[in-house]
Amino acid sequence: MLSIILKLIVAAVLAGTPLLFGALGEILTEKSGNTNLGVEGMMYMGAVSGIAGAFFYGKAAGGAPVGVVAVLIALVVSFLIGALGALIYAFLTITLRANQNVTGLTLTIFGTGFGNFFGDFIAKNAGGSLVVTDGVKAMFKGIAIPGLSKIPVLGTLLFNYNWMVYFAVIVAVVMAWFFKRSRVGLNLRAVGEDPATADAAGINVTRYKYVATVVGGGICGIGGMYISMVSQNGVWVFDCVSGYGWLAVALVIFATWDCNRAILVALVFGALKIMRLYVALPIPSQFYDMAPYIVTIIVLVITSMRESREHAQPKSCGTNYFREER
Amino acid sequence: QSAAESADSASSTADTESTEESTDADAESTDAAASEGLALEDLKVGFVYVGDESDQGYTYNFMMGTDEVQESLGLSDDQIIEKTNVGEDSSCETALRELAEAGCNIIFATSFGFEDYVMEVAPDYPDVQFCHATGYQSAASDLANTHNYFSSIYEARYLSGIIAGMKTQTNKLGFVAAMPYAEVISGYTAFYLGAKSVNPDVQMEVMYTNTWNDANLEAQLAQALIDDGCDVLGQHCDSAATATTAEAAGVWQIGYNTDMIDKAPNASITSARCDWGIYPEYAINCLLNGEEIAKDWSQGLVENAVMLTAYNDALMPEGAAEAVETAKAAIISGDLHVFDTSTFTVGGAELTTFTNDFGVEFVKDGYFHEQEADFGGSSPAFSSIIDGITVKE
Amino acid sequence: MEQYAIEMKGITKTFGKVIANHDVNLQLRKGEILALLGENGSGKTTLMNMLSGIYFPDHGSIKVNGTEVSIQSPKDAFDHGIGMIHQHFKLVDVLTAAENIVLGLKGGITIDRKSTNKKVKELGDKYGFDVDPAKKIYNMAVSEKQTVEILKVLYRGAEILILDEPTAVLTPQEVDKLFAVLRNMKEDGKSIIIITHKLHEVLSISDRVAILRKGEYIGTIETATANQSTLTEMMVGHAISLEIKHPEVEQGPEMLRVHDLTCLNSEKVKALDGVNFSAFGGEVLGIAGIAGSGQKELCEAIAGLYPITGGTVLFRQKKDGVEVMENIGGQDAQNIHKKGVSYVPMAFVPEDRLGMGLVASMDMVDNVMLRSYKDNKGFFVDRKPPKELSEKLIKDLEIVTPGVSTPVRRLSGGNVQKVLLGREISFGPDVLVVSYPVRGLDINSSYKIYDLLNEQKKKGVAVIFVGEDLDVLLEISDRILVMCGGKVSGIVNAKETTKEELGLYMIKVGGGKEEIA
Amino acid sequence: MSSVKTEKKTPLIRMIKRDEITQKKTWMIRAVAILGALITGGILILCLGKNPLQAYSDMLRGAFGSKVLIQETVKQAIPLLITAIGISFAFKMKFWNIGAEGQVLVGAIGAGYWAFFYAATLPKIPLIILMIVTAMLFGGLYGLLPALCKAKWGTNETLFTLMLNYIALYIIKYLANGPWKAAGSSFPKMPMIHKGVRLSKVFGVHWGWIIALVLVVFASIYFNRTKQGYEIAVVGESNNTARYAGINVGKVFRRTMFLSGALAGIAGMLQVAGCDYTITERTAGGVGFTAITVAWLAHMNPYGMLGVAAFIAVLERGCNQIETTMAIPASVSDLLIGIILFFMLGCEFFINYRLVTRGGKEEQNA
Ligand SMILES: Nc1ncnc2c1ncn2[C@@H]1O[C@H](COP(=O)(O)OP(=O)(O)OP(=O)(O)O)[C@@H](O)[C@H]1O
Ligand SMILES: Nc1ncnc2c1ncn2[C@@H]1O[C@H](COP(=O)(O)OP(=O)(O)OP(=O)(O)O)[C@@H](O)[C@H]1O
Ligand SMILES: [Mg+2]
Ligand SMILES: [Mg+2]
Repeated sequence: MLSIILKLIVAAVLAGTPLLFGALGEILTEKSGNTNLGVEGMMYMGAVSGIAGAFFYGKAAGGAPVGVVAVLIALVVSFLIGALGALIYAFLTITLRANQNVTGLTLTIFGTGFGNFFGDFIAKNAGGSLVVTDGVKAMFKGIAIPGLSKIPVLGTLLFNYNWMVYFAVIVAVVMAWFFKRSRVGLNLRAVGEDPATADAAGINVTRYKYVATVVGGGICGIGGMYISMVSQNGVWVFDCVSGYGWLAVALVIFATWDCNRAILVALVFGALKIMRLYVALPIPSQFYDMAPYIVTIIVLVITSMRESREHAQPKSCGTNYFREER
Repeated sequence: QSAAESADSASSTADTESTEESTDADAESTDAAASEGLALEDLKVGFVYVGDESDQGYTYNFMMGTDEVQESLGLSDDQIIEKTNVGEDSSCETALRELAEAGCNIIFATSFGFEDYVMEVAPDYPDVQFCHATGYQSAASDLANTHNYFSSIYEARYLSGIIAGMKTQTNKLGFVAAMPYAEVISGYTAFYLGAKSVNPDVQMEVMYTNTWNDANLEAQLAQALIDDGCDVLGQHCDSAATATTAEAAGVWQIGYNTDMIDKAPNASITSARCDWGIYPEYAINCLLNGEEIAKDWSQGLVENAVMLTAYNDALMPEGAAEAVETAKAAIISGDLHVFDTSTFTVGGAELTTFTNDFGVEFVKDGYFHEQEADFGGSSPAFSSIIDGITVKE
Repeated sequence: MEQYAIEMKGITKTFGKVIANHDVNLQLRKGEILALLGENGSGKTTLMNMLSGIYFPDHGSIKVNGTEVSIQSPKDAFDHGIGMIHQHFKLVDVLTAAENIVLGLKGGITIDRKSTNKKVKELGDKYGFDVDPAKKIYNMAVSEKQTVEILKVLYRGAEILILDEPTAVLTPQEVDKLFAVLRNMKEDGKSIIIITHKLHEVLSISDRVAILRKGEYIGTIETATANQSTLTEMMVGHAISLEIKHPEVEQGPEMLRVHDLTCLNSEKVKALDGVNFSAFGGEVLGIAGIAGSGQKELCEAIAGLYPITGGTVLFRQKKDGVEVMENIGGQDAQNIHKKGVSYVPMAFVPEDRLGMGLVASMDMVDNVMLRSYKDNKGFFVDRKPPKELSEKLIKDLEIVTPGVSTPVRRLSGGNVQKVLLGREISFGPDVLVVSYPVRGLDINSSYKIYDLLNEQKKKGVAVIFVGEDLDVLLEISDRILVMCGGKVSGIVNAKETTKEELGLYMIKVGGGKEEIA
Repeated sequence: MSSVKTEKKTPLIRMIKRDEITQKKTWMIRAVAILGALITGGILILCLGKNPLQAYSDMLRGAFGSKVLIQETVKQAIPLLITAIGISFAFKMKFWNIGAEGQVLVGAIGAGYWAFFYAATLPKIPLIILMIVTAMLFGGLYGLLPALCKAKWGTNETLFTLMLNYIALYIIKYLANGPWKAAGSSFPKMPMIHKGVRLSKVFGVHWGWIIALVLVVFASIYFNRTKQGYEIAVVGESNNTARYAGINVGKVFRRTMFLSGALAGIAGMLQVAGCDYTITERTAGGVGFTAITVAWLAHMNPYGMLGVAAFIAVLERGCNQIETTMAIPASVSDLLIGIILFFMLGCEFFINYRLVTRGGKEEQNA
């Protein structure tokens, strides 16, 4: 029994991590007052570019690619391309003031096409498959942290994951600190709550919105890279993001825009995703699949009932800011 | 090419306008055409696919078959129209009509969900032959121009099971299955029976994704099976996620549809594969020779319609290749039946009877007559869960 | 040549077709308080917004301390030592006072909340403000918010302060406090521009007065040489009488009786507590009180917009040919309104004109229709009657607008108020409730509004006038009801009372006459 | 005080809100945007080694090449248009309903119930009426749910409706796997509806297109001429004003969202009875999302939506065509559609604002 629970938790962590990245990216974006529904698209963009980066590096390095370099390349490239997707969104919504929801939906279409197209294209040119080398694959496997991983139970539970899991948690903790303690984080929150006020306080609203949205997109891109490098073990698989981006949007709500809470909630969502594979309950699998969305709605309704001003979506989300508007 | 195509659509416009008046005349001439046969240059072939080659699996495999046919029959590019990414909804009906309007004499629809729309469209185009892969409705319908076909993939599955049975060290196989229905069940049962034939202690665990294509879920499912102690995984779903997950976990995998060795060189041993070039070639030849196309067509090892892809030699267990050859020969000679009822039990008892919705009895002469024209047609029918297989839902 | 703190030359700014400022010159001396005066829409806010970096001028130059500068954003303005307190507060609700104050400032990577709170507190003490730096803005009253606004500017070390109608939302006591602070700051060497429509405030606080009219710069005079009528004349362009008329009308029947009215606000605290009074035809009943004493709730409760937890609101109505007082309290606005047109003629001009009384983006016809569209039988609306009424209002009330199909958002504040008041009066109500009807309006417009109200009174309407300016209340009202903390602290005869007495009622919870006397 | 910049400089480009713009200029801007999109997309196609001109002409041919193809295009536009009209009801009220996808699906379920179980027992006309009514009811109730919560607690409707889409999808999967599974095959899918329940064709397309056109006129009248339409506009602008005017805001939320969902439900019913003849998880197939774009690009004007829905249907059909004729992968058509929509979204800016460059020269277009 214990071992099943352990395995369930481990699997939940692995399934929850890409959601956590996506959610963190979206939280950052929404904190600047932009609701970017293009998470799915940006994750696709990151997924394909991360693997492509590692792949081309592996090819360029010939027989002996350095794992760490490949990791860095995958990380940086997926971040940049995810950010590129967000940049399109940012340009349209911030500079050109296009509707946020519609632009986000379009970005999803675009990003999905982008991911599948380039994945396919590179695979074809590589003779059928887009696969990174064994050395690179190994870099994305669990790392048994020396010493700690041997602790019974806790070792499996905490110290045997791939580096991206720890990275996601670090990003979450850093972001939580950033919003709570840092000056720039405070300014960003002001931008998301009330851009006119932030503007009058001398904050460059446009720049903040751009940076937050674009970096947020980059983080989503990293989440996509997790899918191609970890979930799919370094092989490009057609349609691989398969709705994780939308689940990440749900997670943002469930986490009530709080990065620390997002860690926990990602675990819960991850567990809901894989639960039926480990614990057989006599309910149709569709109800398992539905659970995250139902839970999210419940959380959404409860937070609105409580009229919480602080655990809610930043107020200016959905509206674009123009200084001379009145 | 562009000129040719504009000519096509010009003619299709003309066709459309004249369809209504000419239907009767065409119907009369059908019989004549059947006996005379069709000139090769008048042939036009349509294909409807659920995806495109990007899926690197199901549709990709079909498209490889199409290329084979084109080459072997020497068809020009504009004699073949391929409709890709057609949904299993009204867009399928659209695609079928478009192909018929574009002058196709024969149309192949390659996904299960297309069948209802094939049956929908076929009456409107009696002189166009509609061939549907994996379906079952043609024989029972009164539509002479519809046909069902499938490959006896269970035979290849059986062979691949032999390798799995010899490879496993935990005596526990895992199977990543898409949907809980006959095509899938028949496939994994054959796989298991192959394993059991060489390893009587072997057990198998099956889980369903309940969808054809969700790479992440497939990977998670595979991992759950591995977590449960399975060390050789089989699969029936679209992506290579099972293979790559097996590789990451250091266990082995046997694929479906396409060779997955390049994606998981340290895990994938071989794949069971259909050759989708054989049937279209057969059906087209019937058309050209003025012969009837069979209502139900299913071919297997004998005709090379199913096979195992190249082995990953480094991973092949000792003696497996030989065992496979022996079994293959026995199946071809008819000495070995995959669903030999003496080799398995269902709920502790031997399977003595199995009837489908149309009352056809499948169990006869000591074995289950899977995919035989006389017994329920070309589509897989075996859907019992046999002992030794645990389905985790 | 004198070096000014600010020198604006030839400033022009247009919005679409509107010329908000045309060739305006303005000079602010160092260490002075300059009042900026002008009718509504004369371009005061626009001009100041160009100093604070909200807008960028089309033409003209700005010099700060003698150097020509380009102010493209609020940040540029801060860099030049200019800070502005806007007409509408610019504070982030979910942040604390201190967080709002340090917002956008340079500094360390993190914010040391303890030390900033301390610094804010010290700054407040220095100028005599009482603030809780850790309090969230959404928990604050209006005057507290304004304090935070001022501290925000001071904290940034602004040498030049601009205050846009800071007194509009304050009680007289709070205004006095604010002015004391402003004088303190002036002593400190800061230069201040203040915008206000209240002439007595201009005269009491400023050193000089600059006047704008219709976007044009008229001139600047020393306050010492000015009085109310000279200022008005410069503003409006011709002399006008500054006396509020008070027509004597015989008191009519009781039109409205509020009995024991009690309401809870969203925090379940009593916003109104056992309110009792009557309003009679042919009188103006003024309502005074410190901001937030329950005036808003009272008006909305009478109008059926605020849930009532106890008590009754009785209107005079005809029933079977007999006039009776009918209870419609506790029913929602819709029910009141359903009766309203044919049954309970009551009109309400809410404090928030464009946020409650009107739909900013709709044209005059659709706005006039707002209260009457339900009268039309059936499923459809009929735009003909409201169109005719709109045209009539434009003519009768001299509303300045390009036409009936111009969105009311584009009208000036005074004209917006005329549209609203005009619509409400057009029903021929028995009871007319007006809430801060001249807030933000210039003298000229204000007097037009007073005239309109007096006309209603003459027609025998019971006018309930909620206002903040005690001088005005004393002049226009027949009786004045004073509210304090959700209770009625006194009802006095306007002729027999003084500002001081009213002031005492305003701060005396539940005070009776004896206690005050 | 910090150093003071001495040189005077105006910003390089400033934007100014336009007061009004002529119809001609508006269309010019849109035309330029589409041209820009086509050029960008053309470069993409060129990179694939295909001829963009051929691709575009193939796209046109795919949408209009023959009577059948035109009928198909119309068929594709119907659910898009009806759903967009439904969405515009909510959007006019500034209620961001992005749950039309789910509302279409539950509408389909409502219609399917009668089609699957009563086709043999009831005559066609009452059956069709029952199907429409139930579809509207289901879609409407599904839209009502977030409206109730918004009216009562101010629950964020964007996120609520988004989540409901997925729930509807899994309900369909559940039905297909069990309760409503077709007999005759073990495959988890629903049966085809009886031939007798299917919508007959008018000019080669099921009569849903007539409903769609009627709804365009209906919506236009509803928005501009009726009390309820007026109430929607007031509520959309300011809840407070609506309350003041005696409009029950909650009721308008509920009524309008019910209508919005009900219209989406009609689209679902038409898909079941007129096109797919069954229900699958693809029955909505993204219509609910695309319709948002349609409604938005048309500024919620029903006649505009007619045009935009037609445009997008042409685009989708066209892309489908080049996937087939030019072996362009589906992913490229996604890219292409994405690019075109990006341009169309972006160009609205130049309709609302104009740019002034430092020299004082005004720019008209991107
Ligand atoms: N957004 C706008 N677009 C075009 N013209 C406008 C706009 N806003 C106002 N106007 C014009 O400006 C004139 C003056 O209006 P303005 O808004 O200045 O009044 P205001 O007195 O400043 O209002 P308030 O007192 O509420 O601040 C009006 O006659 C109107 O035509
Ligand atoms: N953002 C804007 N867009 C369009 N017009 C504007 C804008 N801001 C101001 N205006 C117009 O410019 C003119 C000057 O307005 P401004 O607000 O400066 O007047 P004001 O003197 O402050 O009036 P008030 O005393 O009512 O505050 C008005 O006609 C106003 O409507
Ligand atoms: Mg103003
Ligand atoms: Mg002003």
